[in-house]
Amino acid sequence: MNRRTFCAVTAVLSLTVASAAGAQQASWGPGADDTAFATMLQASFRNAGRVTVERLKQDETQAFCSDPQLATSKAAAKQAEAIEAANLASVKWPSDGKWLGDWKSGERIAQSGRGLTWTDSPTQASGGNCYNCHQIDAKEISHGTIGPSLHQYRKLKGGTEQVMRETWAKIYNSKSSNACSNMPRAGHMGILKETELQDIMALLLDPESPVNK
Amino acid sequence: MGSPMRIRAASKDGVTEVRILMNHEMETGQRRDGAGNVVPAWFIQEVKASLNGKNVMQAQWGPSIAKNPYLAFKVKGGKAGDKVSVTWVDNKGDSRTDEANVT
Amino acid sequence: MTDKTVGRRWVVKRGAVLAALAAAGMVVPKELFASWNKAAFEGKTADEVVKALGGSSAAASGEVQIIASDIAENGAVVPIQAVSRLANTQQIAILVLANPNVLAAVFDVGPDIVPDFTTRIKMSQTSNVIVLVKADGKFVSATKEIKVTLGGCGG
Amino acid sequence: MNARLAAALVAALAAVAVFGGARAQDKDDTAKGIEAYREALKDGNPAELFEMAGEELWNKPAGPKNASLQGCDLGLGPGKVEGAFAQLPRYFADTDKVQDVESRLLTCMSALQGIDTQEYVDARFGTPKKNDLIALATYISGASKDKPVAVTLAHPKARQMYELGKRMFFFQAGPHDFSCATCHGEEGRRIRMQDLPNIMTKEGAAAGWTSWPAYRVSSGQMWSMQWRLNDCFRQQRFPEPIYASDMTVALSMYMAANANGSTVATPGIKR
Repeated sequence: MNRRTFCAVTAVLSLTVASAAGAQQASWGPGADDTAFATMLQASFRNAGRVTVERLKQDETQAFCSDPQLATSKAAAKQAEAIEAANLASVKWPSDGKWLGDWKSGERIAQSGRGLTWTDSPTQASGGNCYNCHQIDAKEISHGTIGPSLHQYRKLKGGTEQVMRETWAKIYNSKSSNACSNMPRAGHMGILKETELQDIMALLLDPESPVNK
Repeated sequence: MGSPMRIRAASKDGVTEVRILMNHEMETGQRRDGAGNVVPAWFIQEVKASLNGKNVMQAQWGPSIAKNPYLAFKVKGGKAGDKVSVTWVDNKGDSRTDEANVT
Repeated sequence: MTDKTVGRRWVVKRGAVLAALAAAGMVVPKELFASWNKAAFEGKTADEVVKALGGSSAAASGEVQIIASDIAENGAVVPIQAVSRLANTQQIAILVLANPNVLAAVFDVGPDIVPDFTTRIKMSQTSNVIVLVKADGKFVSATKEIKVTLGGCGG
Repeated sequence: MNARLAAALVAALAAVAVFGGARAQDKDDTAKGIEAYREALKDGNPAELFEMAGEELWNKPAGPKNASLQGCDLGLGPGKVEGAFAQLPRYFADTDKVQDVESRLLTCMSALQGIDTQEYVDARFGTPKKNDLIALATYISGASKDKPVAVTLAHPKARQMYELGKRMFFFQAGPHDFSCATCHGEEGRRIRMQDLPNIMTKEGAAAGWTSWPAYRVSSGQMWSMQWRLNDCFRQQRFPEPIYASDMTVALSMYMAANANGSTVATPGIKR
């Protein structure tokens, strides 16, 4: 890690300390062993491919959620709400006003778990990683269970404007409704482009998609 | 020049079960490398086994046998101390022979 | 792992000279290759393979057994056990219909061999797998579909 | 496979007979099919080939000093291999560091054989130098098979490694916001068909810790825990962990201590 990143990481860590506001008096964990932890991080990662140690620099959401004790505490409920509000404010709505793209393309994106690793080429399109965690089209038996099943999504949720808006917000920035959701922020972090988000939306919400058959 | 095989041979109720692990890439000839070039086929074509010097088993393989091949087969007869010998030959003409005692 | 370590526990004999010459393209060790049935291994269908092995057709038989899991978590390694209960079994072959070349292996069954082989094959996709048995000069078979799934993060 | 696979198949058929309902049966068939597949793989693990190679490397003189690794102290005294892996990572007084099997091997190669180990650290996984290290680790781990995991946090530096590893386990970063805990912090979750052990529990930590090094059938490669962690971080979209770095040892210590009392099952075989 270069010096600048190291400083950035340390800065984020001290922010966490401040927000914990003395609640952490144990000799280990965030606030107590920050120096040792930052030293370890600095000495343990290297740049590879297009991925640099800059990625160790956390944003406020990541720093908050990296302390599960804090993140799930009553004392931090207000902070969690603020993080959700900030993430919701970051959501960019579809520029052409269309919620739904092409579900067939959405299925391909949902199947792909590629992109943004140090072994991926710069031209490698990022996948949505969706099937890694969710059941979607029931035909795909190889699906993960970290997230809920999305099979029959429209049939169960309906296709109202409200549902479209909530689903878009969830995919664009999952932390807009759940500060420490396990789901990546596909739009906010630039993992998927706007048209790709519309295609994923169609996979879930187009009546013609196999998900809703 | 292949690397050693792992051979186990165990006799039970008048039948000797021979289990072999071989060290081989088993390239299909269908795969492309990072630069997009076809990786040439390279695979074991023939496997022979003998018990105390007598040929008992012969197999022909294509490239769709899995990498680092595993083969188990059963020979009538055989007792503790008998000698099992296994030889493979690949499509480049390389070969390898290893032996093990029946237990 | 290193290529050139020689196991202490293993008595090693190598056709080293022959292999070196063969690798240099100077000699084709014909005696070693004599039995490899090129036509059978280039067969694109079960029929082509049966013909190349000297038969004409292969009816299904309950005396032939193919033991394998219904699903393979990875097509690169699929365990298969091929068993024949027919008297005078002469040959057992394993075929994967969806592979570019369908024949994976042929085992000759001599008088000392119990016709029961276990090995691991590659499958490019979900496919019917056939165990083909030649007994008393006639070919019979058993078929089983094995599903190949995608594992891991897909990246 | 033989008896094992046959038994698994019978179990699968019995299960199908018991459960009614099309959906439940579909799910059950998939799970049982995969279970039968995994059972069938266990018989004849190509990892044995790597154990053999590792033993040769351990005993063979190499390096500028033309010495073998037979005098290497893996924690139980020079040359004692049996049972050593079950107690790693551990604190070593001679280096004043906590080390796992792979970082300790680097120490021994440097001290006993006079080898410049930086090349081994920098070498990519899947290349000869890394393959040698992994074959050695496979051999050493195999010599602890069936022994109970017994790592100690008695030394303050061992305790510190555990706590730093625990903190690392929850550390989120990168474009996907992933930490180890994203996938390995809950019970009964899967990525695709792959079961994810919950490393925070003894059972989960044991499932993760005690089966590496393992032969990966998907790649036909032998993977050590260092390679396993490296690829976890790759898929987490993190920068690349440095081989045998403190962070990797810390995470290993977190897993191993959580798995204390479980049984070493290496070398394993995995998808």
